Amino acid sequence: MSWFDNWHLPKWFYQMASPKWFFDFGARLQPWFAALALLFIVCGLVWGLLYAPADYQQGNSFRIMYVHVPAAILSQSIFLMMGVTGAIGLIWKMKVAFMVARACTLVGASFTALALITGAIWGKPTWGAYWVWDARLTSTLIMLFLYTGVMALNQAIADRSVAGRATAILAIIGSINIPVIKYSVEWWNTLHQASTFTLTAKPSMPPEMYMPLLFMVLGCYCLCAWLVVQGTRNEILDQERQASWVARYLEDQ
Amino acid sequence: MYAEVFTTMQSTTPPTLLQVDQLACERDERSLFVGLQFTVKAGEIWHIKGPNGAGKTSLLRQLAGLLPVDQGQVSFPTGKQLLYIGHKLSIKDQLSANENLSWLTALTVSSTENQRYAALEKVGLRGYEESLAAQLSAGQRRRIALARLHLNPAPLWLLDEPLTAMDQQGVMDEQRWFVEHLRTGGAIVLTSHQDLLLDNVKILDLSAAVEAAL
Amino acid sequence: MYAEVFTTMQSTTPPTLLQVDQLACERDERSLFVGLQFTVKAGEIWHIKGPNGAGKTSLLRQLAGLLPVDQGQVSFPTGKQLLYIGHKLSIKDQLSANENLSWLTALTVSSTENQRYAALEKVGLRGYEESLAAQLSAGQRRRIALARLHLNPAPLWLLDEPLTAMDQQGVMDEQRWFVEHLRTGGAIVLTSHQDLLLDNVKILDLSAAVEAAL
Amino acid sequence: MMSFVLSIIRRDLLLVMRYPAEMVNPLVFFVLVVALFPMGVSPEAKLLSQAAAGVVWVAALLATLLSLDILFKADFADGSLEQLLLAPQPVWALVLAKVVVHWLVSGLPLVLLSPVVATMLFLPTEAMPALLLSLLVGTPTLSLFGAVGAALVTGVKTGGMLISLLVLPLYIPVLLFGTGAVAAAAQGMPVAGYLAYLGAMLVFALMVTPWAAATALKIGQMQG
Amino acid sequence: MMSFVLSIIRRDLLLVMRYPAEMVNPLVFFVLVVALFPMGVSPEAKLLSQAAAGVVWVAALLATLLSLDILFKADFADGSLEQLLLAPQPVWALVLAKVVVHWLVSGLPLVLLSPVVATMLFLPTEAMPALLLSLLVGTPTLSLFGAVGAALVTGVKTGGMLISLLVLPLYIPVLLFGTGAVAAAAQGMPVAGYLAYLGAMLVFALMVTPWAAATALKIGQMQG
Ligand code: HEM
Ligand SMILES: Nc1ncnc2c1ncn2[C@@H]1O[C@H](COP(=O)(O)OP(=O)(O)OP(=O)(O)O)[C@@H](O)[C@H]1O
Ligand SMILES: Nc1ncnc2c1ncn2[C@@H]1O[C@H](COP(=O)(O)OP(=O)(O)OP(=O)(O)O)[C@@H](O)[C@H]1O
Ligand SMILES: [Mg+2]
Ligand SMILES: [Mg+2]
Repeated sequence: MSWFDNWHLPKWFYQMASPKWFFDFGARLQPWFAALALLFIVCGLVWGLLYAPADYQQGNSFRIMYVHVPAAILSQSIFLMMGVTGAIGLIWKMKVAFMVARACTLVGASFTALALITGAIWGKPTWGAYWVWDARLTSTLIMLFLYTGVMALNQAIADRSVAGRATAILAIIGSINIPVIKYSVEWWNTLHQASTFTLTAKPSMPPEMYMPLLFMVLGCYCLCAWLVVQGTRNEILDQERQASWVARYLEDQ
Repeated sequence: MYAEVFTTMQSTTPPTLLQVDQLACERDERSLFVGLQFTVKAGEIWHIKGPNGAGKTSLLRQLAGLLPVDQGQVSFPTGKQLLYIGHKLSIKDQLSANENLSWLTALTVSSTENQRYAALEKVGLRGYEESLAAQLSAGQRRRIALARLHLNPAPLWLLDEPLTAMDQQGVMDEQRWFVEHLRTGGAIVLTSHQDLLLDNVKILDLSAAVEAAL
Repeated sequence: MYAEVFTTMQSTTPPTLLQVDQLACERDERSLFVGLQFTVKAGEIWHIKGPNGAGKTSLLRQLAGLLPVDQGQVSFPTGKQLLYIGHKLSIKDQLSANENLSWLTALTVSSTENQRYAALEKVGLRGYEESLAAQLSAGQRRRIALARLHLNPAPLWLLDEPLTAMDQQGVMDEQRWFVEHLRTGGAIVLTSHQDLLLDNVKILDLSAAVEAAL
Repeated sequence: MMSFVLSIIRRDLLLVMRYPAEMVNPLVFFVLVVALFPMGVSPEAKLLSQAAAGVVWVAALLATLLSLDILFKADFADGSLEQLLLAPQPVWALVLAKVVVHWLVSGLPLVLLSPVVATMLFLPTEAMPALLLSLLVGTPTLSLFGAVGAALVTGVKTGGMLISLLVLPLYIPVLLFGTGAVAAAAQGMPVAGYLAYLGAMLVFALMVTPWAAATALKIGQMQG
Repeated sequence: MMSFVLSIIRRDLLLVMRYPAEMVNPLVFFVLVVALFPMGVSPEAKLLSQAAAGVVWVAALLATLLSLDILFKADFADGSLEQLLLAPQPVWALVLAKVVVHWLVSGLPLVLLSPVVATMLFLPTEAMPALLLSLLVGTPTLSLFGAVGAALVTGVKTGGMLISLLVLPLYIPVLLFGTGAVAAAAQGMPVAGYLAYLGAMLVFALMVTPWAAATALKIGQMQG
């Protein structure tokens, strides 16, 4: 990988490689993420749950969408993020990148589980079953397995730096496979199952229903950013605990 | 048991802990030794010698009951209470030194955390009590196994090359533990390619027995 | 490669096979040594000493490239051609001595059956060439690994406790092989808790380096 | 002896806890096999609902089978088994301790999760209690028979596949009665008879297998 | 380098030959899983014939999965892997050699036996060539992806289950295209498209996995 050594990347990129820099910078970012997340999520929830009109077919049960859809979207974005940070860590030998990837794992798995649970709850009134073997559902389930695999591997390897690199490989292979999995599942489903149950293609929602959803998605992105930064900072404290600045920081607390 | 052995020590002749009669060993159709005959009394240390492949490990395993005895007899007049530490140390990588010692000891007696910490300190593992065994060096792992010597009340020790992997200080310390054990009425049968620095070591040379087997 | 080293030997200064600069090792947040600095020239034998847990194995693995080097540098001016034999012997239980030697040698050069039989004879395994490794004693298994010394052309040997499990005759023989290797322009870095009986052994005491690390 | 059994159980649970992945793995494998079925065969609700009980039982059986490795393999490799056999306690007590841990780690979680996966395969609701009960009584039997297989292959260098071969035939009666119970329940017929058979098999296994596994372990030791 | 690869292949095949059980095991497991299905689910010919392709593919997948242990585990435990990594040859060549052996030992026999077991499940005759071809192209992909999982878990003390978790999600596309091909053939539709997808996946796996597995092996070594 020596040809990477000659690349000149922006200064902040190298700064980010330092755990201390990331720790401090993250601390400055976090209030912004928290504020934005709170703002968007409160607006989105209040608007979506209280003011948006009830669906003419589903009644009020559709409101679970305001949790379900952001969770589903984030579960995929975070996996991608995990793969990308893992690759960065491997290529530029950046410890912090592995820590970010590790922080992503738990957050991503939680959002995936949330998407599955809310989807299942929603499925009962709309489809009459908690679960059907639909393409989207199945690929989400597989993604949860991928997350579980990453977490299990992380746990099974005691040495943090080894674990970080090993999971990075898995995350990379997993990310390039996600399109393949998604595609194959979709193709499989349409072949076998004509139209017993299908998610209605993008419902043309009225803006009163659509805007809160947008707010929720943005809010969840901010929330997730806050969670990942927080997770990374905890990870930094844990892994750098013998560094003098950590001791000083912990004393100040 | 331990106390009993100790009191009998006071009488004129020390009790016999292990009696070997006409023992032979054959592995894979190669005869290793025949007609081995010796008696291990309390207070004695036996050093089994012989070149590589002579059958030292095989003999120890026969004594411990881990290898079948086809010819001859192995008996324990005062009961079979022994501690065997072989080539494989029975150390679990995922457990800490203290946890490993805990379960290994629990096979015969119960031990308290304090006792185990004291034993680990004796074998020079102070500060490593809660380190995972996977993260210890070869010698440190062996020391965990040897810490059992300080917690197990069995009078008869069967030790297969207990001096390997130990540093020079460790080799000296270990022999001091041996002396201590002999003084309290124990007995030891061990193999080693290094000579012991103790007095009154009884030597059992398997190369002689091998000659006989040929 | 071998021949090349040999010819350079004829000149006044022997070539440098291994150069270690400011090497440090940290395991699990414990610093083992810092600022190690030494140069291994053809014809030299280095004995790494230190108590259990000093970092001898870690150092050898760093030299071999099996453990990452975070600080300092390890370089091989004449190319990285080395033979590493560690605690784990890489012996397959299901293969015979000869078969084991065959694949282990094939990693660098090819060898004929005759050459392998000769090597096995040198290490005292005559008659055991076709015995499965599972059926050999601890010392005999180590001897299979050591037979590689007679077949591998790498000038630099990194040996982790090569004297353990060997009988007394074996320990002497092995040191004779070392001398032979040094004479033909090779170099050796080894660890051992026993003292070597050779002249001109360079000692690297890790306990000193450990002091520095604290 | 009780304290010996407890100390082994404690040690093994500790080993599992140290890497909880070990515990979650059989479970995830169970879910994966169940999930493979609709993907491989057909996602149609009707067909799935028909096959549900069988698929769940086969998945449980395979998950148990593949986790048998944790019983004795590691203990043999690092020499712990020697020490356990040298201990003054009877070997069958050791086997029982090992089986208890195995069931707690692989069997029980799987029983608890079975309603979820059965729902995903559209198992009729009225058959659910029968599935749960049959798994609850059946999985310990699987662990017990498995212990005999695991004991027989200690010391054998070949991977974990030989064990499947030895154990699967013993598992088939359990599978048949287990799925039979669920099928009966789905058709509204009484299931007590099937459960009684499963119970009888459990009792039989409890009586025979600790002895058999203990003997196998002692024999296997002699190879070392 | 070719001679390095060949010497590894020869050694590994020799190891397998020494205990042929190793070779027969994945095969037996394959047959057993297929046999469990009619027992657990239903012996009806119609249902079986419908499910046949899926069941055979799932069984093949599981058999491959469970034989992944032989790839690197033993070599890591006895230190052989260290020596292989120290050899001057590139590590991906080692991975390829290992994969070739794995496929020869687990994949190929299974492909050859598949017509027999498929007949036992009443797979329509016209779908047989599609089954054979899809397995022939698909199983090497399984071995390749499996090698990445096996490399990732070398040195990990937990049993062989973790590997299933890592690898099974990656296997799903292969399963879907494989069964898709057979289903299409059974309905008299063209299968070339499916096989092309399977082929593309094989090429993709050949390009990516040796690198990934080699990197994983080198990383795993650092734990030693
Ligand atoms: C366990 C069950 C379910 C799972 C795993 C699931 C998963 C997903 C996923 C992966 C997405 C895609 C997010 C994206 O755009 O990237 C999604 C979106 C969506 N889901 Fe679900 N879903 C489930 C159940 C349901 C149910 C029952 C409904 C309602 C009928 C539903 C309605 C929607 C809607 C409306 C969207 C947004 C569609 C769009 O704008 O693209 N989902 N879900
Ligand atoms: N895999 C590991 N992970 C973390 N720490 C380790 C690991 N292996 C060894 N250590 C630590 O590194 C230190 C040095 O170990 P090393 O094996 O290098 O010692 P050594 O000098 O070879 O000792 P010995 O004489 O006992 O073989 C020890 O204190 C040990 O606790
Ligand atoms: N499992 C086995 N099966 C068959 N033969 C064996 C087995 N183990 C050892 N042997 C043979 O028995 C003989 C004695 O082996 P043993 O291990 O007792 O020797 P040892 O005296 O302990 O040697 P070392 O000094 O090398 O440890 C050897 O020649 C060996 O070939
Ligand atoms: Mg021996
Ligand atoms: Mg060492």
